[in-house]
Amino acid sequence: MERYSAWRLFREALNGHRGWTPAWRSPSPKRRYDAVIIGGGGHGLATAYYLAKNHGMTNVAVVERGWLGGGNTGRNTTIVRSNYYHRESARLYDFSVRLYESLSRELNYNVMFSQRGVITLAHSRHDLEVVARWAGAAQLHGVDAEMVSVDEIKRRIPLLDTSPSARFPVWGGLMQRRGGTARHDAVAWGYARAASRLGVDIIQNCEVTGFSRNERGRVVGVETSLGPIAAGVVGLAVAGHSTVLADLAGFRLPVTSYALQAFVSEPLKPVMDTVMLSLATGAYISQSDKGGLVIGGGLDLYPSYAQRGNLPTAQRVIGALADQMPALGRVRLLRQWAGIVDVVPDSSPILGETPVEGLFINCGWGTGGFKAIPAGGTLLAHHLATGEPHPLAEPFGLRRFATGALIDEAAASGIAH
Amino acid sequence: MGESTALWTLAAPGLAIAERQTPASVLRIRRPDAAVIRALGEAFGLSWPAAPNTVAEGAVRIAWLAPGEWLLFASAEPVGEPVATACEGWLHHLSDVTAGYRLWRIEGPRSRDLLAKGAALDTHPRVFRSGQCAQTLFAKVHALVIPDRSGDAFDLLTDVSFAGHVRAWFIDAAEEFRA
Amino acid sequence: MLLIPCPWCGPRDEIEFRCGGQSHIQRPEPFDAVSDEAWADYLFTRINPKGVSYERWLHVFGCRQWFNVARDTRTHEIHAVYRMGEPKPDLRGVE
Amino acid sequence: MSGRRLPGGGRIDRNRPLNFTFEGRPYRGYVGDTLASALLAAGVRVVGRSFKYHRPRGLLAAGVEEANALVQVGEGARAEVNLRATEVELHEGLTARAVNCWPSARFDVGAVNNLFGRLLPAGFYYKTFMWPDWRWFEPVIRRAAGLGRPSILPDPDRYETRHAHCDLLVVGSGPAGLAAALAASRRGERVMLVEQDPLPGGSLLWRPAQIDGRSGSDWAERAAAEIAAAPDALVLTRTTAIGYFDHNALALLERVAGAAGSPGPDHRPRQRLWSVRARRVVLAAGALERPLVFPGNDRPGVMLASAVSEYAARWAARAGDEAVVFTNNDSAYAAAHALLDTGGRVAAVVDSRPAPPARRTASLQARGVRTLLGASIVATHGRPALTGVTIRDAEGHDHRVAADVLAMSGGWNPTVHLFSQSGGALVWDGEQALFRPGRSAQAEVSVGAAAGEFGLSTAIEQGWRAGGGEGAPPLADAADERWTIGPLWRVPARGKAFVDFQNDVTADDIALSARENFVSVEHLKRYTTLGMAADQGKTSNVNALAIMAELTGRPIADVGTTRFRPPFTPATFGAIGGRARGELFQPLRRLPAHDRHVQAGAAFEEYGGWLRPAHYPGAGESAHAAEQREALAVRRAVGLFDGSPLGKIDVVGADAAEFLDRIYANTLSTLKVGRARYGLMLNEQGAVIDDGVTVRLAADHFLVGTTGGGADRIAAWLEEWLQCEWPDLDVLVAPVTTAWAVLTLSGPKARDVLDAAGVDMAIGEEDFPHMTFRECRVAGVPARISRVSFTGEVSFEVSVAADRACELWDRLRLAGAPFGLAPVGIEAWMLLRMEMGYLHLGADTDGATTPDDIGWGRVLKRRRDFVGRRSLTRPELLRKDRLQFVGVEAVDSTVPVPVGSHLRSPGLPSGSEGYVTSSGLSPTLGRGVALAMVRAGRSRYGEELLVITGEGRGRRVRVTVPGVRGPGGEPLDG
Ligand SMILES: Cc1cc2nc3c(=O)[nH]c(=O)nc-3n(C[C@H](O)[C@H](O)[C@H](O)COP(=O)(O)OP(=O)(O)OC[C@H]3O[C@@H](n4cnc5c(N)ncnc54)[C@H](O)[C@@H]3O)c2cc1C
Ligand SMILES: NC(=O)c1ccc[n+]([C@@H]2O[C@H](COP(=O)([O-])OP(=O)(O)OC[C@H]3O[C@@H](n4cnc5c(N)ncnc54)[C@H](O)[C@@H]3O)[C@@H](O)[C@H]2O)c1
Ligand SMILES: Cc1cc2nc3c(=O)[nH]c(=O)nc-3n(C[C@H](O)[C@H](O)[C@H](O)COP(=O)(O)O)c2cc1C
Ligand SMILES: [Zn+2]
Repeated sequence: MERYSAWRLFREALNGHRGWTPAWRSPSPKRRYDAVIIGGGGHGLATAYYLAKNHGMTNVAVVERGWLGGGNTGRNTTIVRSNYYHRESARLYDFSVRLYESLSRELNYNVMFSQRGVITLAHSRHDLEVVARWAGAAQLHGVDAEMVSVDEIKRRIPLLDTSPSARFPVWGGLMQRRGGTARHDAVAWGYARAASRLGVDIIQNCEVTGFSRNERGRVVGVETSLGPIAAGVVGLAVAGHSTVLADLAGFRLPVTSYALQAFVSEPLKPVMDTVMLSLATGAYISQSDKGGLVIGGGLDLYPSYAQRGNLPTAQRVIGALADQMPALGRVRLLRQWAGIVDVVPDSSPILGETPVEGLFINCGWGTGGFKAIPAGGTLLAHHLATGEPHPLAEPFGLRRFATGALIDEAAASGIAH
Repeated sequence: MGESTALWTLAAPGLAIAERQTPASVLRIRRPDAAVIRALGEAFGLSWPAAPNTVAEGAVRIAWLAPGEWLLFASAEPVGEPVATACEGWLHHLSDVTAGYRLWRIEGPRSRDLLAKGAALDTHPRVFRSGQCAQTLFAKVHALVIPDRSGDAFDLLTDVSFAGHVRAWFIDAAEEFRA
Repeated sequence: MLLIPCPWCGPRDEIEFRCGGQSHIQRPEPFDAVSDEAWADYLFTRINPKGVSYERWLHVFGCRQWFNVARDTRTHEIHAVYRMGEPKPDLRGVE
Repeated sequence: MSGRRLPGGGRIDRNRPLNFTFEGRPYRGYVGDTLASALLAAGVRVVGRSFKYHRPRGLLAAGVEEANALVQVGEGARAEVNLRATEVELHEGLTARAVNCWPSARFDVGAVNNLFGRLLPAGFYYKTFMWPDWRWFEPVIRRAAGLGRPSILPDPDRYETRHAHCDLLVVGSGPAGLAAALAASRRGERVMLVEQDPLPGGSLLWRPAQIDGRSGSDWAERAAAEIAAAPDALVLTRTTAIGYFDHNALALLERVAGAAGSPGPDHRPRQRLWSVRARRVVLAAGALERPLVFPGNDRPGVMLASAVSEYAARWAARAGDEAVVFTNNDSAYAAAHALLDTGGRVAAVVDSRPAPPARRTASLQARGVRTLLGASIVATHGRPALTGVTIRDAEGHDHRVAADVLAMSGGWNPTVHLFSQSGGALVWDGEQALFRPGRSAQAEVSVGAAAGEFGLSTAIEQGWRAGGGEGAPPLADAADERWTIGPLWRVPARGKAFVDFQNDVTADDIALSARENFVSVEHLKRYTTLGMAADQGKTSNVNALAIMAELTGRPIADVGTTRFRPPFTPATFGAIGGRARGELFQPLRRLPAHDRHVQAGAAFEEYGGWLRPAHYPGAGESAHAAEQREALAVRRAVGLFDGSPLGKIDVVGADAAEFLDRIYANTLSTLKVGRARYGLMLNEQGAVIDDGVTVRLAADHFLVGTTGGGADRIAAWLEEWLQCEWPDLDVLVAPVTTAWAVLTLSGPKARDVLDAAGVDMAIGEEDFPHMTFRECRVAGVPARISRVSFTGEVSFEVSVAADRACELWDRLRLAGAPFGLAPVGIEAWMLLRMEMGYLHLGADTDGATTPDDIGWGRVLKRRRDFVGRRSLTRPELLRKDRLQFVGVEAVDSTVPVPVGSHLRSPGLPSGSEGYVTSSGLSPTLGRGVALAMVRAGRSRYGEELLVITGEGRGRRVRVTVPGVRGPGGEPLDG
């Protein structure tokens, strides 16, 4: 597999681009692998890559039900940040952001990590206080986070209505300069290519339909639509489908699947250079390198596996933005879609052991696991390879639900008067 | 309901809106049976609206709100006694909420168009007519909607704290019908 | 946009409702005999079916009643609604 | 300007000419023209530039599928970008220009990209720009990408939304849709017929047809009029069905008034979003023609064959003088006839099929047109627009033929977008080479061309049946002709052959994609961006996936399509949001005495959905000064505070006390009648969710008090437990919050003011002690008074019917004036409770705070169950080092420590040991007072901590019990 570079592109141009080879191999599954990763999203692919790279395990397969990257990784609004409130979260996500910072070069694949800054808007006195506490916490965890003034916000986001008469007046905000966006598909493809190059088998259109267990109950393989595959250990990274797979393995999870809606506008010349999130309306927006305004902000608040668009959510989220950015009234929505996210009561991921021996999990990223892909992959790979949880993953085990040691990011933002 | 003077009105071609105070009480009865319902009907001289989303009109207009819950368009004073008598032996509670609501009377051929801007409720005369009522989300607030006999008039009841909002909504929504 | 047939008010738009999640969950009692694990199950563990989901809904902007809905999470098709306290309907054949 | 307007015909009003400009040059058109038809008629051939290579482009189509002619219309705040010229209705004074080119579409500097085109294959950016870093290149790429440049001025126009219900919603007003709507409206059904075009009729507006003895367009006009006249029917033109959602909910976008880029018309909305719930839906959305994929197929002058016909018939605009037709199916023959009929010349018809139906070729040969069978076009010529084509005949010989228009047809795609959005699955129809609707997933039926049925009679009949038509359907006078196709997905010849015109994706890009293993259509789409442009691949998707199928040797059905998503065509943010702007976006509640607060000069802020006075600044007074003054007034004299949002819920019944004992973390059943008790409610996870003072009015009657923001939430919470968990309890819950206003007098002079206002009972400390409750009259107004205090001063919380709030306010202010009574806003109120160390839920607590954390562990000693009880004994909640509620005082200065500041022992190297939750400057003490959550705080009284974040970083504070003492150590409320 060739290395990508400008020089190589130039050489191929002379040759009509006939020399490029597959970005990843598509082999038929072998009978047995040392590790099988279920789920060809960012987390699954990254896990395979780090198994090979960090732990030298190359007899590894990623099995994906559909086309790789077709889950949430391929449909998310791509916000990357690490200014989390709790120490456990900040460490986890900042580890991820640091990996992102060198990811393109590491994978030899441009994932277009764009550290254009993420601004969270505070719309009231109370918001501002919450944000101050949050900024302080992030700083203490070693994460760059700073309070920004209304003037600074206006300068960075001219589209925003910052007048005091706005329905949601802007009182200030929290900014993480190292935050930004990345090209979502490229993250999946980059990991797939790099993993494949290291020997990992990537098997698409292969649905896991069951688990084979030995007499002690340990998982020793998976049953798939392409037949059984034996496995030394099995990693599960299927996001919205975590409970479906857990059911097959015979255990339950504190996870509910919801459709998260997303939107993109027609392509426009650059109109905003920062990522913006509003605490009051929940809407978030950034502009993709292609020019589309990429927008999120709404779960349909009932369990769903349908990936369907929904009108009330569009009206709420797009309406909020039309109000907060009055120039967008004439901009047009191009597409609306949804992804199925795995929501956990404390909105933190579940990492590590499952009640079934030999089966390890990475799930529960809910609406925010794209930013965590490099970290999530590293940690699951560590656990699969060493049998021990990575220290960063330890607080995120399933046990926390029984002990009460929840890592509740949502609770930290407080309740209204 | 026309007895009190309007607090606020708005007129546009094909449309008239009036905001009024209205005497109102909510009667709650825990698991009423047919006997209480009958007793209430007798006490008020009407067929008590036991079926969901129905309205009965006698000396007092009464709207179904929920199982075991009705809105009486009267303050608690005058109805307190007949209610107490009819509900004798049943756990019940009467709250005077006169000061907690606003009544909006919407009349005219455009009234349905106006409602359709604010609520997903189907108000077509074939499915929603006099004798019925419905609670719904209107202009983003909870509302009780009661169609009038006349065909294109409706009464809307909303929480008094949203009166300013609802008024602003009507002004804005009626703009289109201005001329 | 779901059209949910409230057992009292009839079919209404989803914006009038709130979903309360899985229904038919037993609250474990007495409290001093419940293990941490059993309590965590009650609080957090959910079936989250891909298929027919039995769930509680509240008609917030209507009659303010809770009721049960059997709804397919793949298609959003609603197979049945029934009142609080009523048993699950027999949906063999659709599940 | 060449005279391409035909001398007669067309649905334009030649008596009403219109002036407009395109790219700064003046032109003329007529009422009835679109910008596209007017430009075509004016001989303008280059209407835009492509996205990536900036190649000159002309009109491809005549309708919504147009991929090239993207324009900006208007300037300034009303400018609109990325509009398809084919959908812009011409109006007087319209100004338009092409997007994404500079300085103009004809001479575009960006065209250098075309020279480097070889360096820019699909996905080139994934392979480079990694070194030194993407951020060096990103700004350049971003500036190059994107189409139009939107205005950043606020949009001045109105948009509306509305709901609608119907028995039958028909999408599309061609013969199929009209027949359906006609049938249903005759049956008296509630019918909605929506058509995106300004005129009903669909293809009848330009395809020759006879129905019921009239011309197709006449019939359409009459049918539409009949439907519109039916009592329960609604015909909406200029209205696009943009989305098909669950349970037969559809979104429609209606363009009401105000042409593109021009001032909106006074009071009418510019656009309206309809949200429709239909019992049944008929999709009669027609079909869209596919281009052919061959080198140079994007040269201006290469058009869809149906577009050539449509421009001629509908707008009397001839696409060219010398035409070549290139097709793989029968339908393009009609275009050739149309060209001939309108006086054009047809140099050749190139049919890739070796043996098309003989009657097709014969009919053209009879008119002197050369037909080349088994042939294809391998190159086009002309700069910037078409002057000729190279035809490769069946023997492989190339011929160059002069032509200024090339009409192409690659077959037809039923407009299945909405069907697919509805959840229906598509099936591949190999015979007609198209995807058509398979089984419906909702109460929907597709008819006519949208169902892959291209005969007029069939379309009408299907529509008629779908509309429930009784009797014979309207009769088309010609029998349906069989329509045949011999798929040609791409012409195997060298050169850039475009598949996606808007995103500049070529057949070679698809090959590259396949070579690199991006073989799934979804990968193909994302890797090449095919189908992701503003047209969402209306003309490109099927060609692309068929080419991918060929390349990978898979059947087309297996390759499948990418997903169809709403909206069908782009919809403005304005319309989607509608009038829900500003205050209408999310309602605000107003206090019963709102007007009085306005008169008192209140500065309002939103608190938990209520608009409430933050403070009452006097003339020239700062917010801070006002707050200090108000707080001092309470300490020294008396303040008047509006606490109306506080929740009030009657709980009655024999089991009321039992119920509240289960709900509250502390005991309520032991409360004596007439007395009040503070209570905490938890959720099942043990976190505090609300607090408030509850009074017992009778043995079986409590009045539960909640926080202002909790009123509705807690009422619903109580109902939820009753309905779902404890239906057997004999209890009723009656929320009455907004029926009551609450005005609180607080301060050493509070009793005097109440006295002066007139109260019909004894209010001395003994007669009416703290934490009791009485019903009485205040200044003649029936009232309930609670003796509770949030300030530490003597307080009377007076509740009256909300409609008497203003009266009471006036009376109290009048009575209070001699005592120095001041209206007090929330901010001063918060300061006062902070001084006292009283907890404010939501400020001092967050969603994980437990009763023990805030010092209420005592109430948990009970042996019985309550909501959240079991959670409190989980190991994590029993830890001794949890954050606990304490006071903190600055030791180094009088300046308050900002809220949110984190704290830590000077001995610790890292981490946080807590944070300040409430803070302010105490006017009484002249120094800052603060509350905090501190790790194991209650065991650390007296300990000094360092402020480690925020503006106060480096300062020192001491941990205290919550609340401050006076100068002599006495409690402030002494
Ligand atoms: C609309 C939206 C917006 C979002 N925005 C952001 C954001 O801005 N920032 C952010 O950080 N995060 C965001 N997220 C969340 C983020 O996308 C996810 O957390 C992340 O992509 C999860 O990656 P994953 O690899 O775990 O899952 P996925 O990418 O979903 O991959 C799981 C894979 O498992 C496969 N699978 C499922 N069942 C089986 C089976 N039985 N056998 C084999 N394979 C199977 C699926 O097909 C899928 O490909 C957003 C999510 C959505 C939906
Ligand atoms: N191959 C062929 O020969 C061929 C191909 C296509 C059509 N036809 C002919 O066309 C006719 C088909 O009639 P028909 O009624 O099925 O289609 P039609 O094309 O006449 O009408 C479809 C209508 O739907 C409208 N529409 C599409 N999507 C819409 C949306 N989302 N919202 C609102 N409006 C929308 C279009 O603007 C159009 O007016 C027949 O006469 C048939 O012979 C022939
Ligand atoms: C960051 C981002 C940017 C996108 N930009 C575009 C775009 O410019 N054009 C487009 O058609 N779709 C765009 N999409 C949406 C995809 O087309 C697609 O809808 C999404 O990946 C979900 O897949 P699905 O619709 O096939 O289910 C974008 C998606 C994401 C996540
Ligand atoms: Zn209901």
